[in-house]
Amino acid sequence: MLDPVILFFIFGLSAGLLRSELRLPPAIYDLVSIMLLLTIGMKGGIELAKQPFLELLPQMLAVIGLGILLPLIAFPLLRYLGRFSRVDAASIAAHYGSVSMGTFAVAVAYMSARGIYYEEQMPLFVVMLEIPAILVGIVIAKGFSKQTNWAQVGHEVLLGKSIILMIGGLLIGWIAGAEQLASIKPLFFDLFKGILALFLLEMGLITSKHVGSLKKYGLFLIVFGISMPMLSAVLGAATGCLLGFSVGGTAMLAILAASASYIAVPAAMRISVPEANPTLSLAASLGITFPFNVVIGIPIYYAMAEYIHAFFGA
Amino acid sequence: MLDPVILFFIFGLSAGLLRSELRLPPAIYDLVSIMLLLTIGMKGGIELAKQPFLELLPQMLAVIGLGILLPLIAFPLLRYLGRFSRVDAASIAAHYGSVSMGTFAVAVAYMSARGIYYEEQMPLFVVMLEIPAILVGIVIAKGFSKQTNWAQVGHEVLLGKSIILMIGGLLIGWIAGAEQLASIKPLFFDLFKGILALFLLEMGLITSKHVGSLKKYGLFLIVFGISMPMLSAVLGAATGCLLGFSVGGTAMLAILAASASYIAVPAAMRISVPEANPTLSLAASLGITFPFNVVIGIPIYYAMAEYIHAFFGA
Amino acid sequence: MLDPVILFFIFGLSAGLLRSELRLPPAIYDLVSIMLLLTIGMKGGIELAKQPFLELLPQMLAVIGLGILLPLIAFPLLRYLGRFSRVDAASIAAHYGSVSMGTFAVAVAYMSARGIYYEEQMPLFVVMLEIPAILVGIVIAKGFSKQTNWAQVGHEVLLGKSIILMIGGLLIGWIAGAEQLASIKPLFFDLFKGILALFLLEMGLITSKHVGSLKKYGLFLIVFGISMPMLSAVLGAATGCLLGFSVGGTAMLAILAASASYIAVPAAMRISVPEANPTLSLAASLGITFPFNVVIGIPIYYAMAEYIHAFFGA
Amino acid sequence: MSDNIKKLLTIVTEAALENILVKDIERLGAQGYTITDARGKGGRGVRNAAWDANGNIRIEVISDAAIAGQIASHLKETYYANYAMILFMSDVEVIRPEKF
Amino acid sequence: MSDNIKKLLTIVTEAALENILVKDIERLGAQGYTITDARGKGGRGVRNAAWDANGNIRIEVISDAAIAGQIASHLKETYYANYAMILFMSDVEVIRPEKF
Amino acid sequence: MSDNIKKLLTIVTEAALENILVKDIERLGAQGYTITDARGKGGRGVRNAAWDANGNIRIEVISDAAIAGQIASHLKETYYANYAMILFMSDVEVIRPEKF
Ligand SMILES: Nc1ncnc2c1ncn2[C@@H]1O[C@H](COP(=O)(O)O)[C@@H](O)[C@H]1O
Ligand SMILES: Nc1ncnc2c1ncn2[C@@H]1O[C@H](COP(=O)(O)O)[C@@H](O)[C@H]1O
Ligand SMILES: Nc1ncnc2c1ncn2[C@@H]1O[C@H](COP(=O)(O)O)[C@@H](O)[C@H]1O
Ligand code: NA
Ligand code: NA
Ligand code: NA
Repeated sequence: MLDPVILFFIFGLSAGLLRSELRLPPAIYDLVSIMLLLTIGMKGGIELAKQPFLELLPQMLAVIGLGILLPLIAFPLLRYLGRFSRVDAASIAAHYGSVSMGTFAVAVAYMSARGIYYEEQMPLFVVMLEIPAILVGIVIAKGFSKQTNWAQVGHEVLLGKSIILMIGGLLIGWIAGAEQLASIKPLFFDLFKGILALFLLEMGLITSKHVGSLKKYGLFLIVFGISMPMLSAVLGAATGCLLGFSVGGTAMLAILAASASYIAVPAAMRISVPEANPTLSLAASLGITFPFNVVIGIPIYYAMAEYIHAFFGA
Repeated sequence: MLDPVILFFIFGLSAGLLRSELRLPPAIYDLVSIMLLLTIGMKGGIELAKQPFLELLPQMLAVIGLGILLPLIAFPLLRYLGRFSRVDAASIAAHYGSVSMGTFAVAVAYMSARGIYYEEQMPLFVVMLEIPAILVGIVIAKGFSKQTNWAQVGHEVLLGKSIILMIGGLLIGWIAGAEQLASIKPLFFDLFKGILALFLLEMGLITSKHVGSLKKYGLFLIVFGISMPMLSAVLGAATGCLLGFSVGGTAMLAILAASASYIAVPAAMRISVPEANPTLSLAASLGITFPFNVVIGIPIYYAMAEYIHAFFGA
Repeated sequence: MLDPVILFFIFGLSAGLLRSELRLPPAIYDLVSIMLLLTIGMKGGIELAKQPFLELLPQMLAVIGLGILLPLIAFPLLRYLGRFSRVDAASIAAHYGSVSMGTFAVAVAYMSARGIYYEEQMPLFVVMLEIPAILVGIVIAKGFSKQTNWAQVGHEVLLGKSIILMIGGLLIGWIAGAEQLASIKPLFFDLFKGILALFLLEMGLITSKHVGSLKKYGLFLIVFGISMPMLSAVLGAATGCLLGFSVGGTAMLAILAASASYIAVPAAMRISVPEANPTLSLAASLGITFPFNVVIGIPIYYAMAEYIHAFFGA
Repeated sequence: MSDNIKKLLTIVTEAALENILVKDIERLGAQGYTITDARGKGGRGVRNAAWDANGNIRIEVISDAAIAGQIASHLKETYYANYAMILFMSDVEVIRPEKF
Repeated sequence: MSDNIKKLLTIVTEAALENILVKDIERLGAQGYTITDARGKGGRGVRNAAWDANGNIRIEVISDAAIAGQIASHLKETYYANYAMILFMSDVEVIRPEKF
Repeated sequence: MSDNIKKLLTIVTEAALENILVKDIERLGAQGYTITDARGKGGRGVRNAAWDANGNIRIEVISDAAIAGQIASHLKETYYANYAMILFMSDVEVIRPEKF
């Protein structure tokens, strides 16, 4: 059965498509995302504190490699099959190399509702995956051009709102630990799924605005928006399996790989590759991939992880 | 004793009358109403799932009839006793035929604090009552004029923010059921009364701004703002008793009938009957009827329901 | 160990100093402060209901005396040691005579995390301390000048947002009592520390903007911003001990005395003593004293209270 | 007068009219518009934006004089009688006149 | 110059002054005003509206030239020395000149 | 023309550009600026501010004609091709001309 938070997404999407006047105030959208990011970060930090950091290094490198690989695969598909301009192809590729916080949050809810264990370092990987794809996207679009203000790009990427909240949450969770954080649990942990429901309601409303622009850009984007995540999920699951993760962890990495950014990457591309058309990449990542992933994709990727483990797993 | 949420209303009202600078940001007012509407809808939906829909049809028709009847009673009182212009009388009548979500939320809190059972379909009736009064109001004001853009009116009314949130909540509750919704309970159900308190604080502040304009429109509006809800409550209670509702359900229908809209109807009238003076109807519904109902009315209407049941009930 | 809510302050401060784009929407800052103020008020009101009001009168007078004394001590230090202009010295003195709600909220969390008892009337004292310092500051700056619109000052001070919320909360708590308020406990009481964490995150971000202006105003302000609260804490602790308070209550009064306003007083001074430079006082109270108090000061003041009790206590 | 000079028409009115006015403005030929939220006071009293029903919006439209005139007179006829609304016009110099 | 031409006076200043300025403006004879929230930078530094104490407002007043001049000089004398504030004026064409 | 007359340059563009534009404007010599949040529609479609990526800002800069011209042409060259942006200018009378 569908998780009820997905019903909120579908409700928002329908209300938007029916042109209802419903909308969440931007300040509430901000609050809700801030809280989700902090909570995800803290959850990860609490778990990370339990294990030696050095053991994570090879995993982190593998995940960064994945984040570099994904846009390099997406780019030629978009450029030569999709016949997009160089900058547009590069920008969309960066979106698909990076991750979506909302998808990750739904996956966290999915796993915990089913009591599935996954490796605790996932939130760390979210941060690791978010960054390299942006840099690769810029380099593909512009080469190692001197025109690019790399200091500014770095600042934009590392200190962007979502990365900094997640890192902040990670550190707070790491330093304080579960016991100390008990006093703020009622707000950040107990309300997590309710807040996720509000977030998905708003995401549904926003998505509905992007469904329209899909018509303009045609079939290729729709096909790409579904098949690229499937391909990425396979690579993510393979990486997870190679790193010796549990089925849950393997599925999580598949989900992360399959998800496409719609917050950090659009903001970075707008500043660094302004020639790219932002409607194009948002139509794909928000209009197709996000709904596909949260409604249908997550169980598929989980099945994928089970399958890989059954055949190749330890 | 007064429910503590009513104390928040009185606090807001006093702060406003004292011209304090206190005010809730509009985004918070929006958040708080969105959450109340979703929760009320979900509560109703969960219960509705337990009974066959077809049995509700006759009840729904009766409630729609009530929604048509109430403005038809209010209009001549306003037009001939109150000497209001045709459009003003029609607009105020529409407000009193429709319902107030805030009053309903306070009633829900009142019943649950006392452990009083009421029929679960009430949220459905809220939707049923909200709509016909608006249409009747427009027809009284303008006749079946060709000038009225009925498609637009229909859109405005059915897809207006409060209706769509309540319908969305109803559907989510219906589909998911109580068990599935347990994960979002901490936000939507456990915080319900706290959020209602914040809402009533803001309603108190808003009400205080409308008390002033009452002076301008004089005694009739005050008398009407108290006696019309009493009359409506009698009709509502009678309908509830005829439909075979429990005492709680009968009281709820009386309360719904007694309440006057201050969100959906003003918005619809502003667009469809712009000649009507909006301060007039808000002064009555917000400045008189809302405070009367939440502070004094609800226990009276409950006593009314008990009385009717004692004399005429099954 | 640091309370985790302090980690949120440090996180916000760091993010701000790193020039991250993170910021809470103003509407959220408002919501969060409204909820803290109401909760603190209600907590106090619940406890106050348990004791005869008349017994509090002498204590209230003593606290008002403290609120008059503190700016009278701060002013000559600022004027003659710090060489500030008369109006600037008066304005800063008013800030240090008054109190900081945020500091008080952190102290409440500190005490309750350690299970330390303190007298329940503290929220009442917060209100008592907030007001006299403003009046003293205005009189020092302008004399009993006829130019000052005292009616307006009174309105500004007594009906300012933070005072009215706290008084409203006090009254609601007093009238309703703990049992009645159980229904809104999940929002206002259970989420208190989580909401305090969000508040401190934002305070960190705001503080970071004021650290910069410290450089301009040099060493004296830094020294003053640390030593004045220490001095005030001694006087506050002495008052608490003389009034026969417990160690916790003595510490609380020391903390209140040590804290410096950054909401009510700046607003009042801007209108009543516009010649004073607002950056100056905010740099001291927000840039120095607030972080010092919440991170380091509170445990020191608690130790101070223990010490005083050990030597002079009953 | 150079081609670069266009009319800036500013409308301050009730927020409830936003959707309808935007359609009117586009239908009458304007190529764009800019909206900000506002509050204020005028002949129809204080509109302090404390809640939905009570806010203003401020709409700016840049266009040639003919279109601006048409929009202005349409609004005047349709809404002045029943809504809180003011409008005023001035000349502005634009950079890409073909856009407006 | 036609009757339709009025003065548009725009004031950008600290949000804390809103209540006071509104009273001044009405007392000096203006029939209305429009306010939007703003942020900015000027001689008194950055005012980025991150929190209450630090936001700007932008007030527009349409009136005849005499009243606009009186408001401008009153504000200049009363507030320029101690508050972040700028003001500027221009001519605008209005539709119902009797309203202003 | 008196000393009191300055140029008011108004820019409406994507919110994402705020930080960059503010630096440009200061570098090119303006003494200040005022920003309000906005939404709107133009050649690059509807920008309804429903979420971060989609809002507009409205920047006003008062300066002498030379600086205004420089800012306008810098923005035109740098951003017009790839961003939703319009700009327009008019004359305004200021009170303390030395400030701008
Ligand atoms: N003289 C004025 N100057 C500036 N804005 C005004 C003026 N008169 C009215 N307004 C604005 O226009 C709105 C509607 O005006 P009215 O229809 O006169 O109530 C008011 O709420 C104000 O925001
Ligand atoms: N040259 C300018 N152009 C546009 N707005 C300005 C300018 N100078 C100042 N402002 C605005 O007016 C406010 C107060 O200015 P000031 O008193 O110079 O600090 C600033 O915060 C800005 O919002
Ligand atoms: N004719 C116009 N009148 C007023 N504002 C406009 C106009 N055209 C564009 N705008 C504003 O400028 C922004 C960018 O315009 P554009 O680059 O044409 O998409 C739009 O989102 C509108 O807010
Ligand atoms: Na991806
Ligand atoms: Na009714
Ligand atoms: Na103090």
